[in-house]
Amino acid sequence: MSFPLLTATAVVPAVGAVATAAVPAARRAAAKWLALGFSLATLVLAAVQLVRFDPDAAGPFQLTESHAWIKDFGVRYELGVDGIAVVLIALTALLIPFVMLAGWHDADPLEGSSPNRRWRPTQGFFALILMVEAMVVISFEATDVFLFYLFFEAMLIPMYFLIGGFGDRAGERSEEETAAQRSYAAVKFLLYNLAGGLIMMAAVIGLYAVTADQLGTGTFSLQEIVQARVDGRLELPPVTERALFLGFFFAFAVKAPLWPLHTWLPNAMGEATAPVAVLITAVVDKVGTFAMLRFCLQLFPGASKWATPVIVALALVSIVYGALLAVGQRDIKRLVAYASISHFGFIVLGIFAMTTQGQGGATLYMVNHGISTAALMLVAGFLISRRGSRLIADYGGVQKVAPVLAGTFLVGGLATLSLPGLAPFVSEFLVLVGTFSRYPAAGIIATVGIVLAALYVLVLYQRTMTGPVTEGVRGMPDLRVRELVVVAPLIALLLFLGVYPKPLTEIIDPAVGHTMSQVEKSDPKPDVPVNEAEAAK
Amino acid sequence: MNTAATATSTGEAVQFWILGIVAVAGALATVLMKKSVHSALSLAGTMIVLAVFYLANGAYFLGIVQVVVYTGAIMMLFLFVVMLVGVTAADSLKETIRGQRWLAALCALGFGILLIAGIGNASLKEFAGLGRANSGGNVEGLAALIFTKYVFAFEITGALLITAAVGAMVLTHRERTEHAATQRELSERRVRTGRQVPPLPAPGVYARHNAVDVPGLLPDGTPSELTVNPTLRARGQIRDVSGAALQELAALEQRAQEWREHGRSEDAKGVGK
Amino acid sequence: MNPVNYLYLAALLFTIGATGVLIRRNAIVVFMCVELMLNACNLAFVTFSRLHGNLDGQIIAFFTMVVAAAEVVIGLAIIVTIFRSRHSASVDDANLLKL
Amino acid sequence: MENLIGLLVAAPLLGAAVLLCGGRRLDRSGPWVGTLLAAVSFGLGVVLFADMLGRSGEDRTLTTTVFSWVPVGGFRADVGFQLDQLSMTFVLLITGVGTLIHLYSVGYMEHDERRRRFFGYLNLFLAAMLLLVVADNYLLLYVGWEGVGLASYLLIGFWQHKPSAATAAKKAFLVNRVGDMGLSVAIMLMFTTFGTFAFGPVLDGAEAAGEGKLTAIGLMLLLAACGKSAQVPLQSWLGDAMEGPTPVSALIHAATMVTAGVYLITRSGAVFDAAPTAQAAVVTVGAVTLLFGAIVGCAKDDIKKALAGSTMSQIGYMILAAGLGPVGYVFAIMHLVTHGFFKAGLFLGAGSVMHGMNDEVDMRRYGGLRKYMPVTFVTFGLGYLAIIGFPGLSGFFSKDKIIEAAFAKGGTEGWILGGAALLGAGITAFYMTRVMIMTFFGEPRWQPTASDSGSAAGSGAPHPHESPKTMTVPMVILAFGSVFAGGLFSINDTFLKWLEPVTGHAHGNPPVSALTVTAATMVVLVLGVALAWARYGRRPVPVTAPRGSGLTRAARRDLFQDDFNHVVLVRGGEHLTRSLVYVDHTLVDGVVNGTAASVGGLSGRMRRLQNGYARSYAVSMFGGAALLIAATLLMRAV
Repeated sequence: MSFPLLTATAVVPAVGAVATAAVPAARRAAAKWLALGFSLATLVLAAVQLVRFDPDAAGPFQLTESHAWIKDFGVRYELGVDGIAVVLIALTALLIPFVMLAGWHDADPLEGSSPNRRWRPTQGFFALILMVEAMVVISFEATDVFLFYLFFEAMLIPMYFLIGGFGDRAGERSEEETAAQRSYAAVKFLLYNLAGGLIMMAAVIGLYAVTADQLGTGTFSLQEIVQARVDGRLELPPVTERALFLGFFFAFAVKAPLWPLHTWLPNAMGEATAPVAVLITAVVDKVGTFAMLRFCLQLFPGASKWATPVIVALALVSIVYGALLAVGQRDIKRLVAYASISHFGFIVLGIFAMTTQGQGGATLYMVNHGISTAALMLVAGFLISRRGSRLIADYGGVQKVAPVLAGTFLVGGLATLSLPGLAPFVSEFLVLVGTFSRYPAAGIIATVGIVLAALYVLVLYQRTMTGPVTEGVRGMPDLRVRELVVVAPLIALLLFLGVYPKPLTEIIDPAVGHTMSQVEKSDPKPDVPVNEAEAAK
Repeated sequence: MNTAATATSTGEAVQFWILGIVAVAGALATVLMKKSVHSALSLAGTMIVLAVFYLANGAYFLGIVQVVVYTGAIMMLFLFVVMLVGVTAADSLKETIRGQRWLAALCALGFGILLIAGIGNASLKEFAGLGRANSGGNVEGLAALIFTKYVFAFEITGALLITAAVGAMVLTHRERTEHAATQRELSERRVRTGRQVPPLPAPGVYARHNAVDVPGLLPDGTPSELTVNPTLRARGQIRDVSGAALQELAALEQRAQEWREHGRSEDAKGVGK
Repeated sequence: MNPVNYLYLAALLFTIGATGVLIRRNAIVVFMCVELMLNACNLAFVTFSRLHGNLDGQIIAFFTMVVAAAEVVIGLAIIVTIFRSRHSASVDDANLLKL
Repeated sequence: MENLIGLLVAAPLLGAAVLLCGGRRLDRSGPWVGTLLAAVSFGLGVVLFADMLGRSGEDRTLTTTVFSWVPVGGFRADVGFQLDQLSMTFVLLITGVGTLIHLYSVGYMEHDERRRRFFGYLNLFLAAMLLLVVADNYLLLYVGWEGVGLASYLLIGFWQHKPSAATAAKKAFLVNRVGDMGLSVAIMLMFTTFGTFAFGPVLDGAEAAGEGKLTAIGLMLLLAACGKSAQVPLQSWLGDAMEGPTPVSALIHAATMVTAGVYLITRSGAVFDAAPTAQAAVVTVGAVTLLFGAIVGCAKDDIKKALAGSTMSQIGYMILAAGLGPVGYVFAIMHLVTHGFFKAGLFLGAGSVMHGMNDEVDMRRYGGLRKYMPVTFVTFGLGYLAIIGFPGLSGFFSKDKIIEAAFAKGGTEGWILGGAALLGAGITAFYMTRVMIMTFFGEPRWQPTASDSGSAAGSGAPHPHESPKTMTVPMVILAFGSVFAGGLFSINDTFLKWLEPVTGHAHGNPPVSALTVTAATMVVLVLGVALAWARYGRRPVPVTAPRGSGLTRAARRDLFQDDFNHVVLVRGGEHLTRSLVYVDHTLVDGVVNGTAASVGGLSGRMRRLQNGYARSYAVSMFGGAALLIAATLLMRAV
């Protein structure tokens, strides 16, 4: 049997987490480098996946691994990646090292804090990040519903501690206040996602029951179920299918997050440190949208089609609503959070537009949004760490004292408003086109989101970076080498993917095609195809 | 025996009906007796009856074990603790939690009825006796099962027992934090505090009877509860010394006094003649 | 007579024991009632083994006894410790379950 | 040859990259690097032009596909270039004027410590603009379209420490975004209609699609054009855009970027020809804007804003022409080119004046400058004559043609449009004369004033002086252009022949002879000039602006269009967002918290049951057991 690449990709960071946690308190630096090393190793493995992955190969999943796990309940340890998963895994593995570098000093114990030999916040921070990475990776890989659910939920634990345990250094606010708000945010995050998860669990069990009822032996295996459905051995009655679909979708909608289940995100992203915020929005939340593509659509195509109008509506609301609230924010990080909500609206819209462009664009969007948000949020984090405040009003004229910081911030912002030439434009336009070709009205409404995006990004930039230099900003240092190392590659990547996204689209396309075939949808045909026009000519 | 019978021997029936009543009575007594000693004893009775039933049901080994281990060991352990805690302490059966008793009665009634009803509609007319199972001897049969099919469970229960023993030790063992005070230290403390400078009398010494639960008298004649064993004190099992003895003592001294004075006056008369 | 009667008896004893658990405050007596319930179960097991003609029921009864023994040892030890600390063997005095 | 097209775009792009990423060590050499690369790209343009002339009219179009950009399903977007006569014209205009203005900026910006970045932005703009005109499909055009928007954003807000500049930049980008929305919707419509958005198939297959679709596409394209070319109703940003350095105003907001809308409409001619409704909309917008801009231009005292108004109105002419269909395309482009020359010249002149006047922009503080800066005066004057359409100069030819074409539209429509165009010509003459007089004639009105502009060399009494060579030379060249371009183009219809293969041309038949139109134009022209002279030339101009008539005041405030935006969009938007924030916090979040609270209360009540007595727990256990038995029995019973 060949080398279990997928398992390795998930195991390496897990091992890394344990190893990092085990580093003694005194050897803080060692722990950091160790964690970084493991994350890089994961990156290498993810790269190998990307290389070994053959876009044109037949069959939905590749590099599959399958072992019996809990025989009595037909739970199998089944891993496999399609074009969508492999790209997202690559994104995750790529972002984690940057997150670590950006948060290099976030978890250092405060000066003057008692040198307790047991207390090892730094080790914990990096170990938790690695733990999250491991879980995210495996939930991208899992093709067994139960396995996926397991890690989809387990992810909450490290995230909870990352949000609740590590926040910005209190600036104007008192330590107690920050601590209180932080724990509030963490609990809110946990409760929302747990609620979603529990409902999903009910649906998972229901799925098992249905399969057991109809196939004789209950199973959680995605491929088996899909196969059975295709063969007609599995005939979900519409009501059941819709109930199960809603159960799954609810969990993913919370995670994504989709309006009106979004309110945990601004708190979480606002209170957590910038790297953790990136972890939330760029990595963890992607599991939600990804799962919509892989599970909702493939397991319950009928119900998906049934629910599409509502979901499209919700997505539109998310887009406009998130953007409007972003305009109204006074807190940099919350602003980015609401912007993300708007973007997730685009992703969901693309997924449920049920067109190749829409879903391909949505997948691409996940990647690009990950990178662009990471860029913007991390730079914002650097800014905040310098001034010790998250309020936009406390800034002004940064561009004068720290031009490079301002420049990178602007690029991140432009990516966020999806300027052509930067990566997000491609995906956003694909989503729009995909949506428009099926629901013209929705497509037009969504384009409003583009204008609003320009509004909040530029307002943010104008208030913080331009204008006369304010007190507290004066003498602010420009980006340091470490920070440049974090930002430069992200920006380079944004530019490259904006100009030449082909490598990604080539990998994504077949997978999307497969999903489409599962949903039994095909792109709407143009009413005056080119060839006819040329024939007429 | 026959493999599948429909009824048991009349003897067993008789035995069942008699002993069954005894068992139920014992059980009720266990629940209702005020003093825990009585409860314990009646429970023991019930257990022995059950042992007999085991035997009647062809569980010879269990029957013996029931007598030896349960009645012999466990119930004795119970009695032991009862003694430790207070043999004569009768706890009031007055209910303190509101509605507890009604609820209990209700539940018990419902439970019993349902259970019996369940057995009733599940009852089977004929039963396979233990003839074949016990053909090689009951003990051997059990042994064969225990050491083959249930060997793991058996091992685990062994571990459980050991754990239990250790646990009991840990729970009941009391660590002595400072060495016991020597007699010298005790006396010195008494002198320093100035109370009861002389050693206490043994209980019951001056009081004409040797019961260990009677407080001894201090030199000034007052009874001191300190002389009684702490355990008894803790249980409040101290026989109060009725004033009688003391009065007798007082009367004796009175008479002695009178006699002395009386004698002197007689002497004076005799010299005068 | 049908051995099922033994089952009826067992049910009866079990109920009585349970009632005792509910209405008695003295920990020791409560414990005895628990023992009573266990014994009732044993009786049922033994009867079952007779009804079905195999020894598994007796085995279970046997294990029940062992476990009961262990439980009694620990339980009594606990009672003694509680008695030491608060000079009472009443279960109601140990109402620290309430937060 | 095809590969040169790529280089054409790449050269300034490279410049931008080098200048923006290369650190301070480039501060000194930066400007020259930028200028050089602009020049290189101009050279390439010339080479391609020569090559194109070498071939016959029909197969002059060069096309090349560099690489496949976004292939997803049936959606194929390639990075491909198409260079035909239309693109060529723009390429030459952009690179040519661009290079000159780079040169000019070297002098204009030499005191600014951030000039390296300035030139980086300028190069970025050139690259984007070139991409816009040589793209062979709408999506790539869109990239250039937004690219120039970005460049203009960066350049308008170049003096970011000035809040006004930052605001203006933001405003420009936002208004443009609204236009871009139109463009993207148009592209989507094309994709759904034709399954592609490459120029070739779309324009060839246009007739095949229904008129309804084409009208929709046309209107969307018009919206885009309005945004980029500052046409009513999206014109409001252009005035504020004058916050940027003057060279920027000259290059982006006069010569090139703002004309992109005209390019778009001309390029999509096929669509519009098949959608009369859309065309009607286009001409309306054009006509309205040309009057609007002209009127605004009359009232502004800020020289740049006045010029901005005129730009608006001139582009109105172009849009009008483009909306007329094949009759007008050629003239639209022709006016575009000549306008590129003289308007850039005028702006550079204005810049040179400001340069000499400590960045004073208020024309009421100028006066009699002709003695102090002769070169500027002459070049500016030539540009002035050109724009008002003085016979023989560029503007005369191009504008005249447009007016004719407008009349040629025929029917009342024709009369209205023509009348508007004619009126516009008159007003143009008026306000340009006004500018001319207030700036260069009359008595000097400047006195010590604290000028609060960005790169000013301190305040104090300005002592006007002629600008350095690097600034005057471009002005001179542009002046030549603005004098002769029109003539060259019109001599036996060179320009028409040149463009016809691409845009096609149809000779309109005006209800009145061309001569009459010309005469009429002359009349209104003279009237306009005379009126201006009467008002500003004869009596001295008050330094502080008089209250003026209602129309004047309205015009000063951009005819209240901006106030409308402010009240309706900005205020309304603020209220909306604020209320939404409230809603999000109280309603959406409140529902969740409410449920949480109620659950808490419930559990608090449940807590009473936990009295801590083991026995009462035992009761519940026992009861539960009883219930279980009951349940099982029931199950078995049924």
